Amino acid sequence: MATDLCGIELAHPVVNGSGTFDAIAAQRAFGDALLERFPFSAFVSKTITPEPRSGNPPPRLWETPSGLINSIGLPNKGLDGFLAEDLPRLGELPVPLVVSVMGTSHDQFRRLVSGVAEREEVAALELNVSCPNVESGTIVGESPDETRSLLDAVRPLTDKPLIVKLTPNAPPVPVAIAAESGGADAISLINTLRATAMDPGGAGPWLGGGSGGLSGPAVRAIALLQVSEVAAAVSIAVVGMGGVASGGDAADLLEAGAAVVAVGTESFRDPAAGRRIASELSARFGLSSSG
Amino acid sequence: MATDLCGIELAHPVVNGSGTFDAIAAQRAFGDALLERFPFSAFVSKTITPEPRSGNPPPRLWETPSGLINSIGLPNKGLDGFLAEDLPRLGELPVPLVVSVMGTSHDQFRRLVSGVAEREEVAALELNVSCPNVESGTIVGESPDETRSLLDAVRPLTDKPLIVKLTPNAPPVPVAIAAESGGADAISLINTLRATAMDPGGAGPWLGGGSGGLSGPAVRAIALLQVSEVAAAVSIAVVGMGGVASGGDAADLLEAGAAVVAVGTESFRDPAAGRRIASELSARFGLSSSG
Amino acid sequence: MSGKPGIAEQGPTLDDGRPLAPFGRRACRVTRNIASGGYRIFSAVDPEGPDPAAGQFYMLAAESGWAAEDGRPYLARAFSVADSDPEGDRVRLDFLVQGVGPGTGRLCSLQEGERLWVHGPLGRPFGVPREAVPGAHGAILVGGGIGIAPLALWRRRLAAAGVPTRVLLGFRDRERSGGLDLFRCSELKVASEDGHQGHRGYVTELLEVMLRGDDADGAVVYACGPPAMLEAVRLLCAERGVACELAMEAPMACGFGACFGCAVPLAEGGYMRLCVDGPVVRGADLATALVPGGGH
Amino acid sequence: MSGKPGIAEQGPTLDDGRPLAPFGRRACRVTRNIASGGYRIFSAVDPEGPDPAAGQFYMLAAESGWAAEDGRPYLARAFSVADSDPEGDRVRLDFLVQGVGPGTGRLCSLQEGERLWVHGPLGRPFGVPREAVPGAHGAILVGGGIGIAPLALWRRRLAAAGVPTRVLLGFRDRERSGGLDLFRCSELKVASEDGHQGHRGYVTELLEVMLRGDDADGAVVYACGPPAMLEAVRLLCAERGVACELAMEAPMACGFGACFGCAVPLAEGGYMRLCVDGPVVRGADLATALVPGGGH
Ligand SMILES: Cc1cc2nc3c(=O)[nH]c(=O)nc-3n(C[C@H](O)[C@H](O)[C@H](O)COP(=O)(O)OP(=O)(O)OC[C@H]3O[C@@H](n4cnc5c(N)ncnc54)[C@H](O)[C@@H]3O)c2cc1C
Ligand SMILES: Cc1cc2nc3c(=O)[nH]c(=O)nc-3n(C[C@H](O)[C@H](O)[C@H](O)COP(=O)(O)OP(=O)(O)OC[C@H]3O[C@@H](n4cnc5c(N)ncnc54)[C@H](O)[C@@H]3O)c2cc1C
Ligand SMILES: Cc1cc2nc3c(=O)[nH]c(=O)nc-3n(C[C@H](O)[C@H](O)[C@H](O)COP(=O)(O)O)c2cc1C
Ligand SMILES: Cc1cc2nc3c(=O)[nH]c(=O)nc-3n(C[C@H](O)[C@H](O)[C@H](O)COP(=O)(O)O)c2cc1C
Ligand code: FES
Ligand code: FES
Repeated sequence: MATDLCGIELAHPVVNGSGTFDAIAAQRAFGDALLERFPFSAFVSKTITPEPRSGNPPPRLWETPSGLINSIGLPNKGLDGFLAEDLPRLGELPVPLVVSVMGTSHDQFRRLVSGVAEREEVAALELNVSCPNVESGTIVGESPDETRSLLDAVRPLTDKPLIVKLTPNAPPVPVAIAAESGGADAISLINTLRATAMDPGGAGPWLGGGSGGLSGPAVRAIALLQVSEVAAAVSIAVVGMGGVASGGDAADLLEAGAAVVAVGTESFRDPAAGRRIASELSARFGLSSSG
Repeated sequence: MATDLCGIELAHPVVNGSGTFDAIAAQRAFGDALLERFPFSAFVSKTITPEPRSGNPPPRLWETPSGLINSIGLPNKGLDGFLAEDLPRLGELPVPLVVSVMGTSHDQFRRLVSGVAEREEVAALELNVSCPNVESGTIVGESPDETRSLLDAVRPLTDKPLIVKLTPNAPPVPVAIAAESGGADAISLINTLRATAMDPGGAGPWLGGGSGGLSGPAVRAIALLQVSEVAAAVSIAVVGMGGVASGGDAADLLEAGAAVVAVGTESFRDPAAGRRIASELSARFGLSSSG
Repeated sequence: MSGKPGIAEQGPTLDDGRPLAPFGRRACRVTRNIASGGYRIFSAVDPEGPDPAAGQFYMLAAESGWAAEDGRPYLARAFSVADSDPEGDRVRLDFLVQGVGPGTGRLCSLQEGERLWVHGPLGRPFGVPREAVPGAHGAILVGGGIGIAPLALWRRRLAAAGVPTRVLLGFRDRERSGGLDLFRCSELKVASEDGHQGHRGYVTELLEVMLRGDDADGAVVYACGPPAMLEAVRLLCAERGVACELAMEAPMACGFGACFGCAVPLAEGGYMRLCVDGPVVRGADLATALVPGGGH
Repeated sequence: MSGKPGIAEQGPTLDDGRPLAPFGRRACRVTRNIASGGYRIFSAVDPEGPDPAAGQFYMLAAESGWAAEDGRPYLARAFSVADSDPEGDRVRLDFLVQGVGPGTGRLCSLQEGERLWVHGPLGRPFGVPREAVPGAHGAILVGGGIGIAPLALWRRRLAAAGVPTRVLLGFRDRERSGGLDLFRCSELKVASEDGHQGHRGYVTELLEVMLRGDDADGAVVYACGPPAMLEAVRLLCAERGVACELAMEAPMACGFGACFGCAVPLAEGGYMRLCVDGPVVRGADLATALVPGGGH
């Protein structure tokens, strides 16, 4: 089931969702077995910001019916720390590397894109636009205009594929069209749905960050519609994700028009989920082509 | 736990979500026991449109992890049929009646609001704005401007409370503020999240209507955040709903700022869920005030 | 109250004589669960409910371990009552279940002593022949696969009312068979597609032979089974001018008219809600028995 | 490979000598489930895993009936290994579990023969006294409630390595006690808040007495229990200049560093991921042991 994503050859159509798999930490837990049976056909890094961030105060997690709210707050080493410490190690993974970046201004995004794109370890970049533009106050990915203007700012900086990761918290089709018109090479969706939980002890919001993002099977049917509508509206590739837990879920997204499928929260339950889903998928296609 | 909703006195804070309980059909199944132990403190009708609608072709339902997608398509007798046949019977329910209406133009909404509001059986109206304005093509409830202009059109027609029911498919706070500025007496949310499912047999979308709306525990955490943000942003009453299945879920919404809580999908699992949730709620408050 | 003498006399009833359900759901204890062909028969004791009429159904959910597969089943599932027996204040309800997904799978695994959430009895039951056709006096029951469940109770009730009844049952293969035990002492003809018992072929072939003979005169056909079988029965009966009542399936979220999910297309256009206007419907009222999503 | 002689020698290890987990999750058969005080002890046979080090944990989920309460539990749950025993190629793992919610509730009800999804062993284990403090030779184990689980295995490993070990355990009441069976043949002092066994009061009172005497010299304190107890231990040890290692809890979604959910505030500012940089952490590294959401 070899696949192509914006010219990058992938051994199968299953990658990870940004921020849901830390290949370096996983190697600490699982050793080289991780590399020998790497679960994804490309690796997407956690979102990197210009400066280091320590993330949100705990608690950061809340389990919901068939889902998970996270309020992690993008802890990361910042651009320089990432380039110096993590990128060389991620470059040694047996699959192409996609680096996810997020800024709160065009300047920040420009710094991130040019800093990351010039590194040869990097096959593609993902722009995480679920962030406010501090100048306008608008969430970039909720606005077609903001998204287009961000693309205008960063598109000239690199020839490497730019994937724009949409938020599901506003209708995604107009934003996807804006991203395509601004030169994006692919769209990925969905990011998490804004959500919250109350402390069962009555002490107000449970999460240290106040609110967070919902993922997992609870959002699967929402993701499937957004992916299918975006895939119908643009002609660039779509990376579909949201609640994928089985080959059947992945097949639904492919049928809905995704070129590639990403697995997020399911990896928490089964660290090798990506591998399992890829093989369930190829068994399905094997069966259906022979049947 | 008596409550007040825009001046309407309610015996407890639990009502039904529009379209999730048909009191007339339920009486056919349960007889007068339904009236003797009516589960809600107010009854909200299914959404009425100007003309009769037979609804979407089947299948209309798909179960998701901890949720349900419905693609019902608002079957109803139309305004005249409703006023003639259903309203007199709904007027005999032991609780105040809220009638939900939806049009696709200001004209339609005006016809609905004036036709319904003049009837004495009606305590309040709910405007279901999860619909396109056929003139502009925009979903009214996804746009603050469209919502405000709808309120401008119908607010002068009645003194009865107007509740505006928001869609969760776009950020609700600006729309809620627009509704309040246009004279809405209350906001209710959330309606269902747009979602879809594929036929397990590979025959494309499962639902006869192509896509539908997700409800149930899967959306609870999304609802809780939207309700809490809207309640913080407006000073009119908020009717909170989305995935409520227990007194604890209802208490969370009240803590988040809702004045009243609505139960939708949970009634399908337990026809008397509204009653159970109201009593769990009062047990909680009883306990917490004594402890 | 238009009670049906000898069929469903007890309990409060409404318009068409259907027994009413107690309002709300209640917990019923499972008293047995046995294999029957490829299906399971389990019994639960309803502490509150009336004796149901044949053709009515219940919404069932296991009290524990529901939602156990990836968050499904979430909703209760609809099941025809296959037999019922008032025991003092209580009613023993028997269900015949075929495991096809997470809900039926969980129900098939119920242990004695576990509890079920139940609401029902729900829906419109079968009507005696003379209600369907003035002067009709005999009944032909046609069941396919798991669809034999409601016919089992209907046969018992018809026998008690002295209505002459013939029964035709069809199964696909040994794995998809069962429930014959519920038809003790019936005049019974069986067909199976793989020939493992009775006539090799479709049960509708048995029906066709029967309708062709004169002995179908004055009889009403009652059928339950997969959509394709029901559609064949509907067309056969229409062709021969024989009245038929079909017990149908549609995806149901609520069972009591609340969700409008169980739409079945009407001959006159539009849809009915199968849970309140069915599940037993007259063949003549239907646009088709092939309802998308309506059965396996 | 900096193996810890006598403590965790087998299997592939990385930097701090922790045994590595096989990649991915695997199904392990449950071989027993017994009551122990108010808790349950169940055993599962791991067909693949290495012998874990004391202080490591596993992510567990029942293969069937997970998600059974309103769609929860959805994620696997973290449990310290309380005892382990290599049996040929396999390892028997014992877990001590207190039912506090849907996940622990389901695990408490596991039947012999059922299967668990398991990934692990995970995280940083306890370190022998001389690694924590050069020249230290003795160990004081302080456990509270369900927190005695990892200490049980640790005591066994320390004994095997010939490290002199004293054990102090505290329980709130009879309902929240258990696991003492895992401390057979230990030098043991027990406290209970309701006085149902041993000293009436907190286990930290026993520790305070012990630290006040000279006999705490050259000992390292290893503690696991509720946040308030761990914080008291941390402060006591800091005050007395005694090194301590705390086995902590935080909500965990993954257990292997993937989700960044298990943040615990560091003394130097910022957070660690408890699943990879813990769950055993040095008292001196922590800003506080009172991590919001970190325990009941
Ligand atoms: C009035 C009535 C009476 C019935 N009586 C009986 C009876 O006596 N005995 C009996 O065994 N059955 C009976 N049924 C059928 C029974 O209700 C269904 O088999 C049952 O609901 C299936 O549930 P499940 O969870 O096992 O499988 P599901 O997976 O819910 O259903 C299986 C079928 O539903 C569809 N499906 C698959 N995935 C999904 C999904 N995610 N969401 C929604 N649909 C999906 C597919 O078409 C699949 O073939 C009756 C149904 C009705 C309406
Ligand atoms: C490293 C480690 C080792 C552990 N070792 C053991 C052990 O050996 N034995 C043992 O019994 N336990 C152990 N625990 C604790 C155990 O993991 C928890 O008790 C378990 O996860 C609780 O799951 P639950 O589903 O039963 O309850 P939950 O309901 O998930 O958890 C109960 C607590 O979580 C919070 N909570 C309530 N509702 C929710 C919700 N919807 N989503 C998220 N949180 C919620 C509340 O604070 C509540 O008190 C360990 C934990 C860690 C991190
Ligand atoms: C704990 C966690 C952290 C995440 N961090 C990021 C991130 O850093 N950048 C990003 O673009 N998406 C992030 N996501 C979103 C996922 O990549 C994915 O879009 C989302 O979880 C939906 O997929 P799923 O349901 O398979 O998890 C995160 C999700 C989770 C659960
Ligand atoms: C089957 C079904 C039909 C619905 N019909 C309507 C409707 O006619 N009008 C409306 O405003 N909302 C309708 N809703 C939305 C509910 O009123 C409610 O907003 C939503 O389901 C979320 O609540 P819940 O999770 O408790 O169901 C419907 C929901 C369902 C499940
Ligand atoms: S099943 Fe809900 S209306 Fe029929
Ligand atoms: S539990 Fe996921 S990073 Fe620690």
